[in-house]
Amino acid sequence: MSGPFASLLSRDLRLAARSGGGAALALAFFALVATLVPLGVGSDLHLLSRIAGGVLWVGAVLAALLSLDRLYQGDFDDGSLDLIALSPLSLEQVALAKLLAHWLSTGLPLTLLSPLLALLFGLSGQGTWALFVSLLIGTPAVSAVGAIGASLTLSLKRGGLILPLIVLPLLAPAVIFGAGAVSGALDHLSNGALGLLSAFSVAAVLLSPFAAAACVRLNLAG
Amino acid sequence: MSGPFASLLSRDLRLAARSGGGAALALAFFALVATLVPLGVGSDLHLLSRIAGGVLWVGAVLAALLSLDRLYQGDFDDGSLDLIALSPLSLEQVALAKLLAHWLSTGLPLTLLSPLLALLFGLSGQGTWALFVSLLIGTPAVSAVGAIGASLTLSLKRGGLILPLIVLPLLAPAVIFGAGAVSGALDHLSNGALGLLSAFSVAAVLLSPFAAAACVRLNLAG
Amino acid sequence: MFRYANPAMFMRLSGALLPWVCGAAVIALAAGLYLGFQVPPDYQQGMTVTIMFVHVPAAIVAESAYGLIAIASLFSLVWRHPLADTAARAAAPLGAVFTALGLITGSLWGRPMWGAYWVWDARLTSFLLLLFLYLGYIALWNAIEDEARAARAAAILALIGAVNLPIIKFSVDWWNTLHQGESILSGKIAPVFLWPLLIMALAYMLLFAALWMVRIRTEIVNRRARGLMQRTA
Amino acid sequence: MITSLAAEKLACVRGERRVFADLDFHVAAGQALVVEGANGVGKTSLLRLIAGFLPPASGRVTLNTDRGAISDGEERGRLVGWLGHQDGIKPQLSVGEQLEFFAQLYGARDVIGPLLERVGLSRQRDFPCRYLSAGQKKRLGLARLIVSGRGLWLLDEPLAALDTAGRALTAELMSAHCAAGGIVIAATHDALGLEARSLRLEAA
Amino acid sequence: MITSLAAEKLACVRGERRVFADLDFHVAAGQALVVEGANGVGKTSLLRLIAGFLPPASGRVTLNTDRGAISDGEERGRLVGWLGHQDGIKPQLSVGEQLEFFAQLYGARDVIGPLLERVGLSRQRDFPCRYLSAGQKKRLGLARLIVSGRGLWLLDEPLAALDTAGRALTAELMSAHCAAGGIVIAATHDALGLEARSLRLEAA
Ligand code: HEM
Ligand SMILES: Nc1ncnc2c1ncn2[C@@H]1O[C@H](COP(=O)(O)OP(=O)(O)OP(=O)(O)O)[C@@H](O)[C@H]1O
Ligand SMILES: Nc1ncnc2c1ncn2[C@@H]1O[C@H](COP(=O)(O)OP(=O)(O)OP(=O)(O)O)[C@@H](O)[C@H]1O
Ligand SMILES: [Mg+2]
Ligand SMILES: [Mg+2]
Repeated sequence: MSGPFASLLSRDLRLAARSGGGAALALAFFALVATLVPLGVGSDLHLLSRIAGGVLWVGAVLAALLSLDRLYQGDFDDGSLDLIALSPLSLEQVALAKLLAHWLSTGLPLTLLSPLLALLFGLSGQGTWALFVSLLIGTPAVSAVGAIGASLTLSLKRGGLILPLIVLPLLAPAVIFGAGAVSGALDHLSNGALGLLSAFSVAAVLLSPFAAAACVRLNLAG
Repeated sequence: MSGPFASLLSRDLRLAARSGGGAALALAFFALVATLVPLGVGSDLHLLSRIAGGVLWVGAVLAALLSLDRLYQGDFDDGSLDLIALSPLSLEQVALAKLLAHWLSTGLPLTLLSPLLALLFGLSGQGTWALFVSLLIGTPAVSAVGAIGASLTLSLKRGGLILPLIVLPLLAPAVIFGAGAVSGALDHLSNGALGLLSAFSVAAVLLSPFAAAACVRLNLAG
Repeated sequence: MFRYANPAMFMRLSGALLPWVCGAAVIALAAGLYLGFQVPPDYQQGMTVTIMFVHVPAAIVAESAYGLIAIASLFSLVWRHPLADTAARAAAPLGAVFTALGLITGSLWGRPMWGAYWVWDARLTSFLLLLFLYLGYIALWNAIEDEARAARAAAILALIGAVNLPIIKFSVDWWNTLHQGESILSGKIAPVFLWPLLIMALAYMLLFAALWMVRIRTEIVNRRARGLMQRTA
Repeated sequence: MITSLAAEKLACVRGERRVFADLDFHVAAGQALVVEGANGVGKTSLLRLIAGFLPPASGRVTLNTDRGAISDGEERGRLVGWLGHQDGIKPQLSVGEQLEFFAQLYGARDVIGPLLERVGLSRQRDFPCRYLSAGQKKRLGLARLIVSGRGLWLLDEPLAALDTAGRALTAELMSAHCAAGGIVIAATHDALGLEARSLRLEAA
Repeated sequence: MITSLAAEKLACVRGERRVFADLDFHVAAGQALVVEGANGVGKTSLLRLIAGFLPPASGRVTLNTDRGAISDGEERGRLVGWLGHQDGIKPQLSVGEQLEFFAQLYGARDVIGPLLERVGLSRQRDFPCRYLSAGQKKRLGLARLIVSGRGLWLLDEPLAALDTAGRALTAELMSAHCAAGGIVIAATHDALGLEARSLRLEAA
């Protein structure tokens, strides 16, 4: 584990951790959103368990989104991206490393935290399991679609705001399938949501490095 | 309207608009969150109207938060803040101008959009009115508390990530009172939530410029 | 000079066509509206059925416009056709406006029909998401100042959106049928309603075409002006 | 009107590190001071200290004006014209907008047009700053410095990125500023092309 | 091994603006080329074009190596050592971490310690880059350039922010690189202190 790919991956993970927490922050944001919603909605556990899947999935997507605009922007602004582009890695490999780093520092921790938050919402064991599995399958898609958005908005000095506008509509299927899996589990239906989510996720992850690399190329030429 | 204060205010508004939409983007984010939640929670309007207050308040806070880390960070990173600090304005005035610019470009538009989103959630007329008023009163507090957080995290290169962590817990009262006002209106109770929210908001707005100025001073010395 | 060869041709062609398209649009619109207000009240919906004549065509044009943008984007990315970017860019705000029109007329119709301005029905929801796709696309165009770069970035986004749009639509259908379904009135439309509807659909398409051409023309002119300005700067 | 600037027993600590100590100097109105020294010796720190951003670890900076002596950092800042390392330029604004904003912020009544002419940017007036080259950005910084109308100029490597003509222009502007009774303190590794006293910082 | 670099009828367009056109030059292995010209004339653009970031509006750049001629921008980039305007330094990483990362990224086997010694940063090895002075950052950039082990050096104002010793060091490094059969192309407004051919860009 010391090739160029690994070194880029580990640097990105280290930077995520150094810029104040990395995983910890996405987690904290996720947990905060999950706490604020019951504060606003009220403490009726029956009601909460019914909205848990949806709210937690939306919360996870937003938490992952939060750190997305730093995926390329920082490296672009300070010239690191120039140097990375000249390295032996192809831009596709760079995009893959960054996708992976983002998932490892947000998607995965979010998934691991989700059972705890499910508890706060009074989600049943089956619902919790469905939430966990759907997040595990679905968060790579969030990182993948997000990475495209991040590379598209690269040359905008403060593109962070456009990012959600571009990314969230594209992620609607992930939310629908993910939350659908949870509600399916609650109603003891097997509705195929997980299968659809997997398909969406695989397609997104396969497509993303190419699209992102094309966008980065575009922006380096600017 | 051409003194230093007005010029800073109008520059910040212009920058918000130029970096891709300003108000429009916060609005879009708000609307997107409001759309994603039903996608996750399900289409039952009765259920949705019960969680509307909480979800929309949380959505508004998140939308406002999204542009917060740009409040000082951009000016700090490129050295503009040095130049602004040397201007005839005191740092407290600078903080007030920035607070105002943030509210005008996010809080106010979010408030104005809220009735439309209330419609999507099937909120009653009274609930809608309560949501509107509570946002009108409460969003300045969001900007004010957020401005403190933004100035605090200034010297962290990517402090934007820590920001929500600092700001969201401080904003829990706003969410509780705001959503409380909505649910009160739905149950035809007058629960004093709006009064508490107003007090919170006034205190936050009065305190914020001083706290923010102190943090900026600290960071310029770094 | 080669860069402007194609737009120049377009300017000439559209200049000749535009009056005719505009004229046809106005005539069709007038005829459609006239016929539309002539129809007998529907036994179920009363006079609100006339909303159909503004609603359905708007929805159809809104959906087609995104397809046009995607096709233009493909041309722009693969063949670097200089007109394609301009065409895609010009179509987006129109598409967004027609989408908004469909949403507004639909919800105005929904109030008397369903008793609510909005229900989370699959078709409505996917249409709302289409509006967001338009807005993101427009925002991206406006945010990137460098023309050429904005064009390519927007084209990539449009294509990704085009791939994802069917998935969104499909997932929303799937989502909604899991819960309760709203029954939109379906099926057989009587000829009295059909003819005005078809004429109105034609009118909307002509209207879209006319506005599209005008926007492309102004964009070409603006581009030339900007180019001149920058070259002298 | 500034009459002189004096530093007494000035010391600077950054982080845990003592950068310099026991620094004394005196600059009278109309004089220029060049701060020299190896990389990392504390030139930028000294300028930030004089501008009032950094509080001195010990000692003090006094700015004597016709309205009395000023020792408070923030008050001193009100008389400072700053040209730092970072350009302070917003990519989204046009060159003209950028300069107009600063003119208004500093309450200056200057006309923008002739100023842009002077620094060689008049053709770029409506150009977004994003597209400026490094030297063009520096020139915009010079225009901003003039528009600030301040008496005490603090310049951090003012010649970097400028071409020959730009360097001559900067020297000219500094001379004119001194001739008008202002003070110039510049940290640089280059010859400024200007009659100036020199302050050489040594590693502490 | 690079044998030479040739540009034929090179033209560069940025935005709608033609920056330069019909540029021809040829640099053989072991030679240095200094790119000069007024601010905004297109020096940085030329370097980005050679590095393969910017596609040329017309004409082409060919890099001749012992394995054949390379015209593709991205392929050419694999042989480029880059020292740009922007420092490419992460404030959160320490000097050592920063350099180690680049060494690994570029697949270099260099030892970090002696290199930091050479550019005068060995005492700062565990220092967060956030606290480096402008000149210290530039020195780190130089170390990174060496560690890249590339044959074609593209340097944008390599002397800016460096002190006298730093400038001498840079000249020495460039000479050594040329002597080892490398190519140096540097855009600068200063005297490089190096035997080099000069290419003067003129406004189009
Ligand atoms: C905000 C609310 C509404 C929205 C967003 C909406 C959207 C749409 C969309 C996207 C289409 C598809 C056009 C196409 O075929 O390509 C459509 C068609 C149609 N809508 Fe709506 N609609 C709304 C409300 C209504 C209401 C309340 C009614 C009447 C009860 C209605 C009646 C129809 C009819 C009759 C069609 C044509 C159906 C067909 O294609 O066979 N819509 N609408
Ligand atoms: N996207 C763009 N659109 C239009 N013009 C641009 C764009 N980007 C750069 N320019 C212009 O291109 C010219 C060349 O810029 P470049 O940075 O190459 O200059 P330079 O020779 O490096 O100048 P300096 O000596 O100041 O560093 C400048 O005049 C700049 O204003
Ligand atoms: N927060 C900090 N903690 C510790 N050391 C610091 C901190 N900030 C700066 N330094 C150190 O203080 C010293 C002075 O830095 P300064 O930027 O003033 O140098 P300089 O003389 O301007 O150098 P240059 O010629 O490279 O611009 C440097 O050695 C730097 O590493
Ligand atoms: Mg310095
Ligand atoms: Mg340059």
